[in-house]
Amino acid sequence: MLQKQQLQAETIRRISGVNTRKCMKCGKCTATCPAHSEMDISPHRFVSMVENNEIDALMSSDSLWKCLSCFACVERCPRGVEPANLIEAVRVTAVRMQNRNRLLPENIPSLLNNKLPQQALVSAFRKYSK
Amino acid sequence: MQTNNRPVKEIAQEIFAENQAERILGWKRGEFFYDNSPAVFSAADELQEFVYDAFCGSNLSKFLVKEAAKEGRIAVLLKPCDRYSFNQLVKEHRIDKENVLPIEIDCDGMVDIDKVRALGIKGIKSISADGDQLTIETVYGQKNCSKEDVLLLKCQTCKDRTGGDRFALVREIEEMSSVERYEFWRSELSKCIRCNACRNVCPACTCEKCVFDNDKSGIANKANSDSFEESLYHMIRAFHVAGRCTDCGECSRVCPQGIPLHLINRKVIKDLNEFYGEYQAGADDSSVGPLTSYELDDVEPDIVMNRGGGR
Amino acid sequence: MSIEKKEFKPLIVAFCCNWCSYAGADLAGTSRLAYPAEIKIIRVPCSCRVNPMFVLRAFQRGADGVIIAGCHPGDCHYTSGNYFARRRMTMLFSMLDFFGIERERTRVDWVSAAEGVKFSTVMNDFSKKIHELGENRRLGDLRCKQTIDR
Amino acid sequence: MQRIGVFVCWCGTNIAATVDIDTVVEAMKREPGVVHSSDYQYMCSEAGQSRIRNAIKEHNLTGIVVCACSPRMHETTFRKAAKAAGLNEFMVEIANIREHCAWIHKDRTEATEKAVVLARTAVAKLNLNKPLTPGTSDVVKRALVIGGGIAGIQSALDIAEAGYQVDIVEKEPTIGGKMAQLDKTFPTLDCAACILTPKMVEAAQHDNINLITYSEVDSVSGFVGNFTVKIRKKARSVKADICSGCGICTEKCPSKKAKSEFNMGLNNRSAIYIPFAQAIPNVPVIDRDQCIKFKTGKCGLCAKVCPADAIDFSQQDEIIEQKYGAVVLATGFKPIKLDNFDEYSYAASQDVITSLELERIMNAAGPTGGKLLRPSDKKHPHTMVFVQCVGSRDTTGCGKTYCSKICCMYTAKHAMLIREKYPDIDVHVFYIDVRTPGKNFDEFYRRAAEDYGVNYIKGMVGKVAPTNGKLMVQGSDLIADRQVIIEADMVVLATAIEPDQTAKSLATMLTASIDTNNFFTEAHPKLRPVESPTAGVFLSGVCQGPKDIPETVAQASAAAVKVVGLLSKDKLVSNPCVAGSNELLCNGCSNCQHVCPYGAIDYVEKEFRINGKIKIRRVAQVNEAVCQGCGACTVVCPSGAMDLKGFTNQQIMAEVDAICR
Amino acid sequence: MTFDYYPGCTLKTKAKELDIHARSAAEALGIKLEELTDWQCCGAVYPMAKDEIATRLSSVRALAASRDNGRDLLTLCSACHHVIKRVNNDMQTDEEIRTKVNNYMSPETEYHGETKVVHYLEMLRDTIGFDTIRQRAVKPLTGKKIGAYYGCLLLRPNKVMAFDNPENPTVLEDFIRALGAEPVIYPYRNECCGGYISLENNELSAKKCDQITVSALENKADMLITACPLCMYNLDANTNSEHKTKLPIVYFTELLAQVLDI
Repeated sequence: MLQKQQLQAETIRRISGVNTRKCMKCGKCTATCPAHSEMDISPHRFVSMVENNEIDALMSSDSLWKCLSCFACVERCPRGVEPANLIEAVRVTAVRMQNRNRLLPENIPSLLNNKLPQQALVSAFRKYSK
Repeated sequence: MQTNNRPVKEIAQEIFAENQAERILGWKRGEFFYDNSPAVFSAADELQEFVYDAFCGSNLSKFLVKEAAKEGRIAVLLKPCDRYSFNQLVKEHRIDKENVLPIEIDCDGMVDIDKVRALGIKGIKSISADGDQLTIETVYGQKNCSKEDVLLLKCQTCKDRTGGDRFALVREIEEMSSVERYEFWRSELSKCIRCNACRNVCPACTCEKCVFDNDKSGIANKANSDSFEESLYHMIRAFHVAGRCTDCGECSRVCPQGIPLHLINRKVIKDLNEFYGEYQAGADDSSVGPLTSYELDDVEPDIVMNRGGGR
Repeated sequence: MSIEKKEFKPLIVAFCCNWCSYAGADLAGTSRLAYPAEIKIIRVPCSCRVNPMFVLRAFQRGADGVIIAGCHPGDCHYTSGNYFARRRMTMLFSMLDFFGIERERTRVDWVSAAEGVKFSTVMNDFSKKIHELGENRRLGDLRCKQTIDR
Repeated sequence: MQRIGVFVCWCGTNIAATVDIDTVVEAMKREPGVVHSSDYQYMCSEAGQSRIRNAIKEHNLTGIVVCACSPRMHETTFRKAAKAAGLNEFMVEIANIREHCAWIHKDRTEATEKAVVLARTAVAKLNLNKPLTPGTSDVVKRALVIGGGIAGIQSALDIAEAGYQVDIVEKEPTIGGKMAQLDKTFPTLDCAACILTPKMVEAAQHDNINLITYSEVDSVSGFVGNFTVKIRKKARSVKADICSGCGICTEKCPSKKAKSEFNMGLNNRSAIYIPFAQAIPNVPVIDRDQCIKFKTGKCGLCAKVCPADAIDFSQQDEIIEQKYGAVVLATGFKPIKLDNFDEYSYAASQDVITSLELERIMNAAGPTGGKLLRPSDKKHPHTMVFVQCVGSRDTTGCGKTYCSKICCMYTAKHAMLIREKYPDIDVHVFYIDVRTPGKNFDEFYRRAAEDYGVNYIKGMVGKVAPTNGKLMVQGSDLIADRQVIIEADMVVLATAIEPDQTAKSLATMLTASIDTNNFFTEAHPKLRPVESPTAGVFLSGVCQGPKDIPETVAQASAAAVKVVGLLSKDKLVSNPCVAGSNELLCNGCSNCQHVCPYGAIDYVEKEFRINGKIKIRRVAQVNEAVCQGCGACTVVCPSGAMDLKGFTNQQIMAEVDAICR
Repeated sequence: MTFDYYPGCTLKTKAKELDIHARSAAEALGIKLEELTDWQCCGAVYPMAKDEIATRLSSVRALAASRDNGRDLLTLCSACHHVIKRVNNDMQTDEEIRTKVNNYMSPETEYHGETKVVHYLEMLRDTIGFDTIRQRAVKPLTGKKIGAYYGCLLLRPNKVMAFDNPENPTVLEDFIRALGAEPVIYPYRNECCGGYISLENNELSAKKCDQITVSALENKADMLITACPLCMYNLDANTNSEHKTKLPIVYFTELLAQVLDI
């Protein structure tokens, strides 16, 4: 089990391009996050959990779907760690697993309204599904 | 050949006509059409002998060390590859820049007469270039060949013209086993007759007195007692020009024994680039070279032991 | 002339900087940390004083290995000497390798004045390597070799 | 041809037990140049030395080789002995047959063979030795201190007390530096002015100290013991020698819109001004950009009211040239600009301030008379937030990669002082780490938290949003793993510090190296921390790296001792083993200049007579007083013109040959 | 001057106002916008994972087409600009992505990030100049107090976007001044409105929209402008109606056209 998580963590570090060891645990990412109120795992913990190969907990975390991809944490991190890239990498890893699509086409009609821009749909599919 | 659509000779004439310089360093026709040699012209009428064609391989920069020190401004014609040597010499204060009018001229590669002959073409009377093709007048009539095939070794991997991989051969040697490399160089360098042509033509070798001619240097030796002493000569020479060699290729061009000496310098350049970042000696006339600078996190010498390549 | 096979006794030249490595060698001596007698030390003020010509000269005169020892990067008595030495020797070693000289015949190591143990370890290790490689045939100058038994 | 004597030491049994002394002695007799070879039990003893002295005289020796212990042990001893016998002390070579031979080899044959090789190597080298004479140069008995903050003042006072003349060059109109702006100092909470101003007065009144304020160094030439410095004395527009410092001019000046530099721009000053009440010298200066007289030609009120007639609108910058034996760099620091950290709303809100601004606000002589008031509406704050590490420990290029070192402690000080004076104010401190190494430092910080109730929050601030006259401070509390929002009245940023901008140009002028952050580099990070690699240049205070006041003062005194040590010498004797260039071989290529860590190599145009013709050539010249003899230059010299005395190319190659024979 | 123009899918449908007025204003100001033929949707989110190759292709196609046309590529929608600019940066700096993308597409000439990506606002600022707009303003919005809403995508990450100061941007404020109105600076103008998550969790979006509009209103803004269709939708759909009536939100190009009287 541990080995699987380790492999996943390595993949996550690689595809995110994030060196988690650069983190000096200042918490500016968490301080800056506009979606923090909705998150069960804060951005700074994402960094340390990936560093410590605790992937299972991250994969089942609700935070994956709360990140707004606003890059505020990326912009303000004093060490250039880029937590948003890491969260996306975990999300991508989760979505790529079987039956883990979060947004299904059959759910779309109920979400539609006549003002909804295309990009909201496109981006939602890109973010939440394979 | 032309520069800015004008014959280079016209540019030379203009220099005298407009009094831009008192002398011009260029090339004049030699005994044969293919042995043009460097020459200083000091009056317009001397320009009759001036020539700029596919046999002007020699790098004029080095001659400026002496010529620029003389009275009167001198104009010099610089092919793109020669420009690097010029800059490097200016950087090292070997040329008084104030006294020189550098004229950059175009070049589309210089021809190696031996390679033309090697194609089996005999009785050559003259050669003229027409784009990529050479027209060769021989006593047996006209012949043609592709210019690319008969370029000087140094022009085949020209830094400015072809952008070809100039390190391909170096890589090939690196891939050999250690013994193969040793045998390769032993056989190449055993041909060396210590004529010093490589040193004498090298624009990086302008020392007031060369260490090999200086009895007090401890390495002076004129005759070889063992074939491998020659490799020491070439090693020391390569090290002396390391970081300053612009890869002009003159050493190989003039070697009467056809030893690919430029490969040693290219190996050094390749290493410098790989270890300390891309650097082209003579790309400018002020930057500090890689062997006179350092970074705190430079590679350790054991990179040589641990990297790939043949053992 | 006998063709009796003699035991290979290598010859190793070690250039040591005065401030760190030479003192490290002294400490190895004071601590009685043995290393082979074939290693002979030349004292230089700084590793940056070692001209590649000296290394080539040693090989030419029959040395089987050459090692340069200096202060650790950052600790140079002259602040930057070993940084220059590092670049020069890297380039020299690479060139020797390119000429087909065995890579392991040359080495640079950083030994501080406090590292007597390291000095001895490094020298033992280097000597072992040279024993494995055997005589330096590729770079020796025959003319010089002949004068050995004078 | 040399006449060499070889002396083999037994070192009791230390050497003799493993090395066959006789074999060595006999072998050396056959070496070229050797005319005498002998041995003794203890060469370093007086008896041994006397044998050496006698042999030198008896055999008319030109040089000696001592085969004994490490040269690091007794080289000096044997050189003295040789000198006593009339020999040049550099005609001595040591063969280290103890540490490098007898002590590490067990096999007697092997050890003896090696001893012979080491001895003949020394002989081979000695054959090429030349007598060397250490150069000497005079020492100008005067020191220059650049920077008049606490570091510069302390260094100057210590040097002056030792009896030497010191000039302090300060670019501002007054000495005092950053410390003069501080309110209280940690960890004792004594008032900065109370401990600094007496020192300022002492410096001003000291017979040996000469203050050159409102001045900057223009150029430096020369070398250790003999620097020539040009100092630009900027025009004050006030005659300092007759001004009485009464201050009427500053009161009457109608132009009062300039931001006070001393008060960090928190209030205004007049165009003619004295930075602060205790300024030294107490002489005003006219800010020509602000002065109505200089802008329009009209006004001149200050000249009219001046009872001493000291105003001089026509004053020009003045260049002073002076010679110095030593230079102390004490250029100090400044807080970084916060342009890259707009998330803290420093520019957007007046109530977001830097710690240095808070010092002025808390100071009784400051813009608010020491009352803690919000800059925007001059109201009493109820909640204050401190943010640590603003711009420090930042690797993104926006700030500085290093820890500014002083912020943790001064923030604890601020928090404590505020809680003490105004217990109604809630004080929160966001920190990444609290770093308190120092005597009584951690106790001080804990007192702030435990006794004064300062709320330390482990976390960082992400955004400060000015909202409804308040500052919404959005931060993280990592211990509680939550985001917190604090509605604050004031935010104080512990801004990173960086070297003063003058450091860079001074480094170039003095060839004193600086690191990537523009801090001056020390000659050795552990063993020579107050010296620059350039001889005669010393480092004092934050210009070398972040430090607090006690550390600064300690370093300032240490630098002063180094200066005094230097100035106390009448002549500087330099190591004669320095580089030298053979001008006939020199190409003038500058390679040696590039690698010299000391800037000891200059180039000159020189006339040479070659084949009857006069030729001007550019050649290298080594300044022997500056060269330290590392030899880096010798290797980059393509023609071999550059060589190192005592370790020449030929000598080292002779050693190589002797070993490989 | 002529730019290649990449409108993006939303500008063809729900955000027509953004597009139409941009075109007419550009024309009036002497800028020619050539719509790229055969452009494809950029995907609306920048794929942060380095191993996402296919999702980068549509952007690279647009970029390569523009390179072949020898023109700069102009974008308008914040999301498109963000995606295309960052993919372009990948193609310049990330050798692995570059190789894989080029292998995938096997274009005639490999793409290495040669094209310059320009946002409409950058064009107004750098090519035309806000002074010109001020001079050309027929119906200046004198007395209007307008808040600029930047959102996230235009500004961050600054290292790649290099658009403006990410924490204290000024381009829209300068634009507002050029239109004769007074810009309202409020602290949340560069904070996220939660647009990307509006489908998934509009409660959070609503909270974020509220924070923004309250902050703008408190600083006395009469209206907000934006460059992003997603922000526009989100602020429209998820702001409470009371704030919405007080604070209409329009695309910046609409105001531009209005001031130029087109």
